[in-house]
Amino acid sequence: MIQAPDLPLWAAIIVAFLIFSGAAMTLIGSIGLLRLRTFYERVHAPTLGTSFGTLLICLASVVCFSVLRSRPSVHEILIVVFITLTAPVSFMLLGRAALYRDRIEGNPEVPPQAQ
Amino acid sequence: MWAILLLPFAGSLAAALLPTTSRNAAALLAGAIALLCVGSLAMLYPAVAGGDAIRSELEWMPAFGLDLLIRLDGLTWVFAFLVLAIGFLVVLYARYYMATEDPVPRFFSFLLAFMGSMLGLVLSGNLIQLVFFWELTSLFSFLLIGYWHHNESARSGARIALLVTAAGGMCLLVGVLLIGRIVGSYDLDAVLAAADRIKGSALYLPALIFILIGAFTKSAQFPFHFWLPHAMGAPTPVSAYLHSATMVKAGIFVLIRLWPVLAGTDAWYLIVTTTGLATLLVGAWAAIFQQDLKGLLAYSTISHLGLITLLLGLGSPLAAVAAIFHTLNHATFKASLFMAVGIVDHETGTRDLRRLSGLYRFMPFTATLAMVAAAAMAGVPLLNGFLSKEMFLAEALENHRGTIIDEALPFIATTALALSVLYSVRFIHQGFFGPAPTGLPREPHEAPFWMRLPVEVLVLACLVVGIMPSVTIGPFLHMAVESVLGDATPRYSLAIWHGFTRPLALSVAALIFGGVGYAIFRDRLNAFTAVPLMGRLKGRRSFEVVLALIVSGARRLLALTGTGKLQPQLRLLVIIACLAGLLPFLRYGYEPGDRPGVLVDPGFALIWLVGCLCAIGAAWQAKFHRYAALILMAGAGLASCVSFVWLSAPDLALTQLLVEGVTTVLLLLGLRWLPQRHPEMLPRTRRLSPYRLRRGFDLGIAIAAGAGIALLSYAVMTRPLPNSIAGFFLENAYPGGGGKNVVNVILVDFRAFDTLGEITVLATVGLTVFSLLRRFRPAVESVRAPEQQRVQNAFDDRSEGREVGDTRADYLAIPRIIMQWLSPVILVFAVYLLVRGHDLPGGGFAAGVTMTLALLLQYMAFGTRGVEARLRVRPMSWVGLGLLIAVATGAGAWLFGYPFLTSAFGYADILVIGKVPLASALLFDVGVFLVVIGATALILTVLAHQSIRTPLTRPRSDAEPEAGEL
Amino acid sequence: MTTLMLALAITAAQILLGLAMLCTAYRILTGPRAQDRVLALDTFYVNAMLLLLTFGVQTGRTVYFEAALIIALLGFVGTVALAKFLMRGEVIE
Amino acid sequence: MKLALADHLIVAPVLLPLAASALMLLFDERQRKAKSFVSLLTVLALLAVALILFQRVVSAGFDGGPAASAYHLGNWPAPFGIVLVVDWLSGLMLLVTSILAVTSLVYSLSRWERAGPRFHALFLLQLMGLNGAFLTGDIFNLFVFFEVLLAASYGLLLHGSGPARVKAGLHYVSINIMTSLLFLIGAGMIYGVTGTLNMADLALRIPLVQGADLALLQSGIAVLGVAFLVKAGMWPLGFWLPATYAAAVPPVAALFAILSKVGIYALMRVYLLLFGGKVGWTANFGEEWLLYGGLATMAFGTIGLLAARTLSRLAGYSVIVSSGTLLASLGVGQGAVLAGALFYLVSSTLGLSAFYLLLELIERRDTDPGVRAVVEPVFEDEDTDALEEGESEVGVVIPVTIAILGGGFLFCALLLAGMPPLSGFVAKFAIMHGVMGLGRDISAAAWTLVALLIISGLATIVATSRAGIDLIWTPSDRPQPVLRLWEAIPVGLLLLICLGLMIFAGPVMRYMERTGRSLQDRDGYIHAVLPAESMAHRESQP
Amino acid sequence: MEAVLAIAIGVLTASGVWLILRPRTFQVIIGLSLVSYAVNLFIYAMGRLRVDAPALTGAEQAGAASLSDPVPQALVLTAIVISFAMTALMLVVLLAARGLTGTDHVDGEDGE
Amino acid sequence: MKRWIPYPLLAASLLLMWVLLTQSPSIGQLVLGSAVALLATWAMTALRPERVKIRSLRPVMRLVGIVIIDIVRSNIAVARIILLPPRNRISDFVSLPLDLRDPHGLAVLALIITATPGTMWIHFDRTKETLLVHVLDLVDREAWIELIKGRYEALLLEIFDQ
Ligand code: NA
Ligand code: NA
Repeated sequence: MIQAPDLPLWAAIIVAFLIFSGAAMTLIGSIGLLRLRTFYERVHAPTLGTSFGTLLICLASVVCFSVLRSRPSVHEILIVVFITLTAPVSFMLLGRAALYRDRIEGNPEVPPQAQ
Repeated sequence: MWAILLLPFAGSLAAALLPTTSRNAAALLAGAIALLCVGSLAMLYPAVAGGDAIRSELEWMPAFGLDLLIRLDGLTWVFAFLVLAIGFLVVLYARYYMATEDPVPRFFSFLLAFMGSMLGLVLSGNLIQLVFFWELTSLFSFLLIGYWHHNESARSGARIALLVTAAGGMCLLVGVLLIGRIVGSYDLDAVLAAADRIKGSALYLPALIFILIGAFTKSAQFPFHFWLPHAMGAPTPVSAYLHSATMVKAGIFVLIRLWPVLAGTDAWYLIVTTTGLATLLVGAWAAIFQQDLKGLLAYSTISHLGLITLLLGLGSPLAAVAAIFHTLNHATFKASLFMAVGIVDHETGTRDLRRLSGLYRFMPFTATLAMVAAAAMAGVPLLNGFLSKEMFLAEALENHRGTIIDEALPFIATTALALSVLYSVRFIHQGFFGPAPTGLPREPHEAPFWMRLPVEVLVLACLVVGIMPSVTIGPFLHMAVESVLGDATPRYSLAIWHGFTRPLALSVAALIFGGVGYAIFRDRLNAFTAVPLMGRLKGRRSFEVVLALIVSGARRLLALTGTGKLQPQLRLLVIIACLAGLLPFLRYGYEPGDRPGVLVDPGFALIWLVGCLCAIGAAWQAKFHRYAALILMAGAGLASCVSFVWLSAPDLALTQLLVEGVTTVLLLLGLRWLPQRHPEMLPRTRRLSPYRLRRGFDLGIAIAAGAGIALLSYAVMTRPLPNSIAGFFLENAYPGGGGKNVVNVILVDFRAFDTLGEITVLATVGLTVFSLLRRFRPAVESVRAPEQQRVQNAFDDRSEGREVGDTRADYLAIPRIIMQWLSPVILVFAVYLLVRGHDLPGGGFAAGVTMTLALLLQYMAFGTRGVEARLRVRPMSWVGLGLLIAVATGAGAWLFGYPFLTSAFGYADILVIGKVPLASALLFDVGVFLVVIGATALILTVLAHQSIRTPLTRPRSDAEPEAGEL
Repeated sequence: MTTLMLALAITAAQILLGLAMLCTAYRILTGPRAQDRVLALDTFYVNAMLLLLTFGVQTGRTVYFEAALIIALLGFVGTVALAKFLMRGEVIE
Repeated sequence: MKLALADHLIVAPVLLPLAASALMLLFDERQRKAKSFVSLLTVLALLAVALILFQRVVSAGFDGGPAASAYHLGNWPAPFGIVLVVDWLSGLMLLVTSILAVTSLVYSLSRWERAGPRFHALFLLQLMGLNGAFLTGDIFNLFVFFEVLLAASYGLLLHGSGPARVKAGLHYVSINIMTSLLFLIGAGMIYGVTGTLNMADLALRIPLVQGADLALLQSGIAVLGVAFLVKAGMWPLGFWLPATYAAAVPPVAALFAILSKVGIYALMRVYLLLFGGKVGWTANFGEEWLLYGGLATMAFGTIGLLAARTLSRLAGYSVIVSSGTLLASLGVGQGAVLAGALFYLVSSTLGLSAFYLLLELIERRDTDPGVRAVVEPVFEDEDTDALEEGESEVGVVIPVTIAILGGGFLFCALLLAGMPPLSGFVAKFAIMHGVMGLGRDISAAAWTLVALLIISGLATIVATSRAGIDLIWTPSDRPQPVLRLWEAIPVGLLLLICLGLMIFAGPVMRYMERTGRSLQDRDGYIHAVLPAESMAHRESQP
Repeated sequence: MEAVLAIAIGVLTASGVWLILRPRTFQVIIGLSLVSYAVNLFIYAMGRLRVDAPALTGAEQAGAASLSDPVPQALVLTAIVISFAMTALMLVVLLAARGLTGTDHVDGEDGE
Repeated sequence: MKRWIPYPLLAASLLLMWVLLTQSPSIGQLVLGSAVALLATWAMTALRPERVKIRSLRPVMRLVGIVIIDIVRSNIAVARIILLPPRNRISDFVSLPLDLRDPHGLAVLALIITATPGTMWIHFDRTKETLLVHVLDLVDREAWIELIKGRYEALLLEIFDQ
């Protein structure tokens, strides 16, 4: 399906740019998931998607729908807010769990627990 | 007439209700009923004697040509009379025979029921009805034979009799059904009138065979004879009744009854004659070697039944007359003999011929009676047995079909009769003459008068009939014969003396041979413990061996054709489903349709590339890496969520996304109770080839199933849409249902009943989970706290300044704040989904799951105790309330006279706010919402609660010191 | 022309996101550790959410928005549970 | 269309148990007395409703009027909305269900309801599922009610817990989930090809399907058929059945006696409705599969009967035999067999139910204390609702306990074996009469059916006589079983009904015949469901 | 699109069926879930595929024929709920079985 | 007031969320949204969250600004790290003592650190009051400590009451 909403050129350019760069940023984050060596490095990568990727694509959506409906459409902001609130929770919990698992296995790369 | 039939059953019921000690009352009841019936039967005699059959009909199953029909004609009358009269005598006899402590009401109850069944059998004017009563006689004879069920012999004898005769009864049913099919009616009159049609039918032979099997089993014909001797475990009155006038005569009765329509063909002749002949010989031969008096009588019964059968098989009217006559005679003398043996047994405590001797001096009356009856059995002149025997011999000398049987018959008959003489003489001589017996269990003496009376009556009958046949039995016999043979009734004479005829010569020869034979072999006969020639063919043993073989064979076959294991069952299910789906294509061929397809979106394709990888990965990992498999499964699930969005099904996507979350948590909750699996746990033997073969096979099935369903879906998707009901929904959702989201309107309005069922399923599963987990018994390894907690708690315990639980507290301290503040946000979102569902994607279900997720977050953040200290979590009530709201909303329509779930919607004009759309369907959705929260929360919290329960058996060892760094 | 340009950009973005998902799929499949899989799954969810947003822009409809919103707001529940399971051995204590 | 209050009665068999069980969820778990009371009241009301509906069918039907009446839920016209239909067949099934409900519930009250929590709610939900499945005229709604009844049956099967039940439950659940998925696939394909879900509408649309769509439709229907056959326990799809039924507590197993008949019902309903038209390819579709499958099932059940070591297994294989008999009777494709088969269905269901109730009473003497230990509380917070506690175990010891048990056992055995005097004989006769009575020749399959009927009856006698003699006649030092009056009464009631079926076989059979005819001549059903104009419209199509 | 979805359904089914035929309870439950996904998609597919045509109508009715078929969607929704319920049930039963029989083999006895 | 609207800020945010969700600021939706928001805040009280003790809201805007800038910068930095060929980059854990005690303040800090690419909140030990952070590109350990304490913690200490 090759289709797109009917937008004025300027808006189309903005939307296209935002959406593409957002996707690209996200892809970079996911590539990081592939390329980085340790778990603790990899855990940084997805934040590209949750921060910039989401922000850019949501902005694209805001522009697109605001132009389409000729009134401000900002509900996408909710997504940015929610993802900013929830993604860190996952990462924190996961990071700590990984730390525990590495410590219990005696992985030298992680700092030991102070008694 | 119906009274005659019903009285015994009523009496049986009454006797069953009597207290166990009331032997006199029971006997009196039974005797009175028998007498009453005899009396009524006698009153019907004049009507029957005219030669016509009396019919009395009661509608039962008219559609099946099956009405209850009593048909009383000459034969029936005579048989009924035998049943009732001998029945009365047996009752009288039994009253004195049965021990005082025996709870006889039950006995008389069975006896009466048996009498009723037998009467029903002979009085049946309808073949199906006849089979009905036939099976009842099998049943009650089973109960009677097994009356002393504390004896092993009675139990097994009863069971054998039941199995053989009931099996025969079922064959008889088939035969009768075939007759019914040929004739078009089960009415006996119709059947008797259709002799030619029956004999000419292609189904004649199967019908004949089935009916004969039935008759032969009941009448103990070779090779089905073996049940009869084993039925001797029954109380003697029962034997006297069953084996003289009733049970075994049922088969004979059917043969006689259907003689006009079945006899006279080659098949009949060959089968019936041969069987009768074999039975005659086998019975007589076995009888001479019996040491047990009842056994002797049993085999003699078999032999005489064979004689009757043989006569019937010959097919000539005269032979039929002889058969009928001998049936009557046999009933009298055999009943009296059994009773006499019963007296001997009763008074001496044994029936062993080798131990008995010289009883004449102790019980002269009984001895005399036995002698007369035995003489009748042996065919001594001036007794009734002699007359029918002469008729038999006369028939034996006739040429019927010119077969080898005809040629040999005189010799065989004489031999058999000689054997009969032999065992009769042996019985009398050995039992009543000779020296006084020694070492008997009881001191023998004469039986009481009332116990002898029945024997005396019967023996008197033998004598009277034997001396003055034409005056006494003549009219009755004629009546019976005429009712069977009708116009074909031959001329026969009941005179005692026909001059020096060939039959007489054979008769005399038989008497001499028998007597001489006894003189020669008497001592040697006593030495036998088994019947020579047939010894190896022990009926009961082989029967039981066959049964055991059948059972063990069945067990082996069951193991072969069935399975108790789950995998093979699922395998079969999948294979059969695949085949079922495939077969039509073998016939019609497979072709995709020509609907223009939708162009592939690269994003969609990539999503599914990932989804498929995840699915395959899940399949790969599920054995050892459950956790990984769970994640992979979630990945595949996400792919399908996204594709629902892509394919214009946002409602599905929302719902599935939410359910995904709950499912993940759910499975993780479960995973805690499943102990770890490691590849190392596998024994090496797993690499064996059958295992690999099975895996390969399963892989094949899986691929076939996948390919099959893929092809099916492709074929449907590429076809144009039929003119479906969807159009109606799309058109009427807004005008008729008040909602713009057609899917939701379908769910809460058009097909709200489905939704009601669906939430019921959810509620039910919640209940089930709740119930099951109340008695949850975790695996031994998982009763303790998980390893992580033990290690962390031990660390906290060790470390200075830390308390047990600090690690957990630290871990959750920050996330829990965010999770807590998110819960009102999620709540608002849930309400939003609920409210907008009717117009846009969302709805009660999605909202409910959203709420559950909010609740779950709190549980994860604060633990079960933490949450339940703050909130009253009562999911069971939410479920109940939700269901009630949904039902009440639906039922609200009744008030307006509309069917259940009829929705109402409108726009309420509320001040300031403006028009607000209100649909009753929204209320219904609120019910759904509540049930979903309740049920999902119920399931999850009940699972979660397992962790905080304290096992009774083992103290919770959280703080167990264990090596390990944190 | 404008539309085509935008359409191509959106499709390209979708392809990029699809490739991003492939990357996450690699991690989900291979791990090596459980935490890697969880992390990748979480990323998969975010990528899918973004894909849905691009789809919304592509079609000019907002009805797909809630699906994305659900991932944003509730997608982490699974991850939290998975992480907590790793750390504590049980999801709800 | 406005309705009178009495017209809503059709939906009552579904709503009544639902509302009652929902109400029970609001009760505290300890209010057992109240729950028993509500439950009993509901079940009795269900019986009353079933009787009224049955009476309506009878009175309307025998007067020559339309026996079937439809209830259009949500006031949406068929085929768009969901319809409930009471007709000859569903009226009968409702009645049988509610009879079993009453007897099983009464039986459970004396003891078994206490074997685990929430028995009554699950029991009522089971009834709701059954009634809904019998009433619905919509194929997907049938799925939903199948799920309701299955979900409840899972709960009831597991009621009392313990390894045997849980293991059987695991198998039962797995197989049924898989089966439900097949149901969905089948129903989905039927919709994909025909575009409708209403059974009456399907009956009109299916004969019109032509060409390449035919393979798809048949494929879907075949898959759906497999799902039904699993429920019916057809060989080789029914191995789960004996183990499952044997594991359930007696009143549950007694109610389950109707469960396997749901599969049969669905087959009768769907297949006869959709393919009873005898037009084109729909004539005799799938008949031979039913026939041969049924025969194989009978044979398998017979083998199982002979091989069974316990009474409960024996009963389980009797269920299999009964299913096989019904399937084969359906498959011989002769209308006259239908009446007999229906009679058999009722008779064997009641008989099996009685048997399940009875066998526990007989085997109760063998209660193994080890078995109970496993289901004893595991956690400290269990509330003490175990079987024995609190209530007095001393029942009314009827002096003739053994006599009653023996008599009951005997009658059950006779009923299952097809021997007189109870209705089993009539049922068997009616089937054989039908099989043999029609057609120019008796086909080999018909002969086989007759033979298997005979042999399975014999096997029943062999097996039950062995078991009965061992358990009742053979002297042993086992204690006298304790029989409570309220446990004996349901058994007696069921047997009495069977006796009644035999005595009033004439009128009963007349009903069955009308039922059979209505299943073949589908117009009554279709007319009741669909508006007249849509019928006319459809019929005018080529 | 049709082909992609068909393949997806096929792969999900194949993976699921393979797992269902495995002897460990957890494998079976994962398998059942995968097959449920497949069946949900399958039912959905029975209404044919449509991109960007959600079944939302309104006063300003679009041509009904151009919308995606809502019936299979409603059916799938019901099916999703039911299969969730069944997954929960299966899970609990398998836990109970694991506890009572001491193994996670589907037949309650160890050894393949 | 406090009794009816226990968390006015929360209620307001929820109402805003409702309006955003419904995308229609009509009176009807406002009323409905307010009702729902109130309901949600009441539900929140049932959960008994710890009190948020806010001293001043003035530094909030500055914090937001800093965070946005940092996020943009670190996004680019991390993207470069991922895309460019591997160099000698050290990524390691950094442990630092914190003065911030308020749980909500800590939560915000955690959000900031984690949401910013390149840094990752791992663990806060409340007994030792030290924070463990993982840094992707650890050039200068002290610089990072200074960044967190100086840039974020200081502002948060201003906002939240201790
Ligand atoms: Na909805
Ligand atoms: Na149970």
